[in-house]
Amino acid sequence: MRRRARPRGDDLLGTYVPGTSPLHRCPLWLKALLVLGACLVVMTARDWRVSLGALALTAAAAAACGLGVRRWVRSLRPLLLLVILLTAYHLVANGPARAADVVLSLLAVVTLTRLLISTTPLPRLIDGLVLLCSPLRLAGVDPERIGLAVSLMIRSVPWLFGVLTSLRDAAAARTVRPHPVQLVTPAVIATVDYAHRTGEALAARGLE
Amino acid sequence: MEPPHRESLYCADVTVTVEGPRGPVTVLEGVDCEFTARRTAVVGLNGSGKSTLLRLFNGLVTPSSGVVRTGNVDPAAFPRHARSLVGFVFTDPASQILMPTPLEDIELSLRRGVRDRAERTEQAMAWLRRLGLEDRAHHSVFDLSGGERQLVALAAVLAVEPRVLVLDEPTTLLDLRNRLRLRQLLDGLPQQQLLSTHDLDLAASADHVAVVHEARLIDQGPPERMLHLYRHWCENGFPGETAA
Amino acid sequence: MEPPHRESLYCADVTVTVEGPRGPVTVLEGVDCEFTARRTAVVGLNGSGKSTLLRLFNGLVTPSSGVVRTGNVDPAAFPRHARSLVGFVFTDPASQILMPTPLEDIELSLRRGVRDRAERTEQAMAWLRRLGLEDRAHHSVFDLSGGERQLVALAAVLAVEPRVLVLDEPTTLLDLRNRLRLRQLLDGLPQQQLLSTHDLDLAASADHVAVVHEARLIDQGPPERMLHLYRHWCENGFPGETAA
Amino acid sequence: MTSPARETRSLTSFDLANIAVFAALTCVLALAPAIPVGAVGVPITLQTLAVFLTGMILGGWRGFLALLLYVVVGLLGVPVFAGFVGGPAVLAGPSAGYLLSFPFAAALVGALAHRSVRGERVRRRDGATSVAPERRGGLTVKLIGAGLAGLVLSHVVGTAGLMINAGLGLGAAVVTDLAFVPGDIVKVVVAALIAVAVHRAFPRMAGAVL
Ligand SMILES: Nc1ncnc2c1ncn2[C@@H]1O[C@H](COP(=O)(O)OP(=O)(O)OP(=O)(O)O)[C@@H](O)[C@H]1O
Ligand SMILES: Nc1ncnc2c1ncn2[C@@H]1O[C@H](COP(=O)(O)OP(=O)(O)OP(=O)(O)O)[C@@H](O)[C@H]1O
Ligand SMILES: O=C(O)CCCC[C@@H]1SC[C@@H]2NC(=O)N[C@@H]21
Ligand SMILES: [Mg+2]
Ligand SMILES: [Mg+2]
Repeated sequence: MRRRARPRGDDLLGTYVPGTSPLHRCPLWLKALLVLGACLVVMTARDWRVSLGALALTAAAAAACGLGVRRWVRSLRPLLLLVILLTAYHLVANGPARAADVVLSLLAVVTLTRLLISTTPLPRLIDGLVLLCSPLRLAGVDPERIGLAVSLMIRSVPWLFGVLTSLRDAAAARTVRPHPVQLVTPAVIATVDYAHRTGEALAARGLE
Repeated sequence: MEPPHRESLYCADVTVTVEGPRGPVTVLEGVDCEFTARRTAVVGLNGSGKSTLLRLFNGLVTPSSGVVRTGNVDPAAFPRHARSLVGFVFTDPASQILMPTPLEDIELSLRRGVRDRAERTEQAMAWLRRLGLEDRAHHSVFDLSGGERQLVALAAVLAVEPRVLVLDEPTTLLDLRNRLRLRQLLDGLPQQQLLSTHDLDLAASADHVAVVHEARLIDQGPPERMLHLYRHWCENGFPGETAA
Repeated sequence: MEPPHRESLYCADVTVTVEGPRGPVTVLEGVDCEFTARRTAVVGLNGSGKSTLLRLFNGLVTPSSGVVRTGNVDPAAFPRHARSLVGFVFTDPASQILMPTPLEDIELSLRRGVRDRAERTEQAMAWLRRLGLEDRAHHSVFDLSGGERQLVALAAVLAVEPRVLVLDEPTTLLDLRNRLRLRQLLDGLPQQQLLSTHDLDLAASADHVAVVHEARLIDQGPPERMLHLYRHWCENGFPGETAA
Repeated sequence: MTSPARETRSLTSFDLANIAVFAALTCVLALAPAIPVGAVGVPITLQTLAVFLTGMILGGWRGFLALLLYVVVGLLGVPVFAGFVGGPAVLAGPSAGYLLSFPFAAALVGALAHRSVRGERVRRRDGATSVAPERRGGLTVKLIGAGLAGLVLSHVVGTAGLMINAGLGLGAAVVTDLAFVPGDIVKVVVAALIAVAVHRAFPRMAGAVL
């Protein structure tokens, strides 16, 4: 309901950008393997040059796919504070090489996953996940339900990022000024209400 | 056009009681009805029980006593079956749209029925085209206007091709122009429709009108007479009340 | 009755641009206005910019360029000050109610003004009684019907007794009787009122009407003329459009 | 509205929605800036607040599934762990123990918490669903107890993870872990206070009334 909430975290995990680039057309399993492999390399190789290389490659690929690099950079803004904290901490504790490695590999992993998410429509990702989970059928679990749960979860993240802001607006609108801490409980209550409405919508659409 | 198929939406002596903070609250009491008209409108004051009545038919609310039938199905016992017959549209479309973009949302509805992925996308686009929304297919639902969102919610429900449409105040958030557009769209649909509304123009377009008051279905009949009575009661007090 | 005090709600060449996923979106453009009437109504299609215009006056939205004044206060620079003048009622009551029960929610509004706890409860109950909700005081707000919730949200704002009331579609979820009752209530309030609405009867009760279309304030004036024009535009296309 | 109360293990759409939303809540709290402490690089995060809240609100079974969903999605590569990390590589990292403990901690907290909520209602015997205002204090204390049980569980497993993955000795691992305890105790208390309010607003959350 809180639709006015234009959530800052809206684009944090990335959303699909329609296109026809090679990456858009590449089969999901291949893309996923490439991205996952690259992430593993970046995270296990404790070398900032590897991370920098991966980051540069990802940026180049994003540009080649017409994803608008500027929008990407903007969407990484919520990471800024974290990057500063991490840099400061590792500079002092472990020296510049380690600091560069930590920060660059963080950015590389985030952008790599965003590359996958931006070039694959969410339903395709879910299809892939459902396929991956299909052995679970043997254990009596319906993989379609897992897919549904994951897509609902991804849909809920931006809403949750907006909820505190919209509650602050709500309080401001009636000229009361609760302490931010006082808004935490209403925020969780609103979250449960949101979950209820989602549940009703699921039931009403026969998606059980 | 295919011959319109009608289901009977039937209640016999239905009472719904819920736990309130100071003991039980009766939300519906002794409701008897059988809605078979092509379009039935339910009108009544705030909190009279309209939404609760509508929710009975797809098992979102279960009766404390009495019998409910959607077609031949008991929705309390077989909610899935009832929900496959009945598509439910909420007042607030934002809480009904489950996916980030309209296309994905309609594909979600089609998942069960259409296994092939390309085919699914094709059909979802066809639904969006039918409602004039194809150029919004990949927009974030946050960026749609209220009217567009209501249409997407409706498309997602229509995509599962239910026999009956139940709509809870479908026009309240809409402007005059979108209200007219939605009316036209509903007029063109083959499905039987049951709706609750405070929009008396929309209610007047129904074939049958039921009035709910203080948890009871107090009267039903042809729209002209019922809406006249309802207006009169709103202004001069309902039966058994002194004037407001 | 005290002499009604009027604030000027003033905009000069106001433009509001927000970041959409596909680049910047202009939500309001070159708006000039000065609302000083006792009741001003803003009408327009879904997504035309009504809510955004209303939100300017308590600093919930800040202009990208241009000047906004609430009384003499710049709400972008002094949002607290502006908000102590203006009470704002949202369309969607669920996003305005902060406490689990109606009584607690209204008590929250009274916190600052009324120190004594018993006295606060007393006054909160009085507000609920005024809106006919005393028997819902202890219910969970999530169990209330849509209309009941809208009335609670309104009561919570009235309880702080602001100088100016800004109401974003205050009657959308209300039944005919509550709509009439709300009108009476608003008529009886000393406050200056600015409201947006799709309910043209409510708009007709205003002293001044402004029409917003595609981010621009395209016309304003006395209600009869404006509403006639607006209806005409809804049916036959707005200026510069071909017929819908 | 009348969300069907559940006692069985079959998941309704309400359960599914709650699980998904609380998994998302965990993501959001994990992505709130994490404060790195200590040499091994396990940060102070709000994830444990999410674990306690999820358990206290959803109960054991749904709480378990919510956190399981969160962990699995993260392991699959979506960057939802502290510091925007994702992928199976975290299983080799120092915080693996904590992450793997989350679903079980939520299950433990949830099972204990929902027992208390239901017990609180049976005691009143007047059939009303909401937690009586005069008994709120008692319930808060019980929920804090449930939360502390989950805290112990996750810290024990977390410490084991530190020993295995970061190569710390028992003593060093315990010292590292102890740095998180004061913060986590505060989170338990906060979660309990919030959960009591939630159970008042949603009286049917903890299942049928007896
Ligand atoms: N679970 C519940 N617990 C307590 N009260 C409830 C519950 N569900 C509904 N009610 C009450 O039952 C009454 C009927 O609610 P319902 O939503 O059906 O009304 P409505 O006719 O749709 O009203 P509106 O026009 O405002 O939407 C309301 O007074 C509401 O407060
Ligand atoms: N923060 C935002 N980000 C992106 N788009 C926005 C934002 N705020 C408003 N908009 C868009 O601006 C337009 C105007 O919005 P607004 O809410 O003011 O319309 P409205 O006239 O109140 O419509 P309604 O009658 O449906 O309430 C809409 O198309 C909306 O999607
Ligand atoms: O990498 C992750 O996402 C997991 C981080 C785990 C942090 C643990 S959880 C228990 C303890 N309390 C904290 O605040 N941080 C640690
Ligand atoms: Mg209703
Ligand atoms: Mg609006």
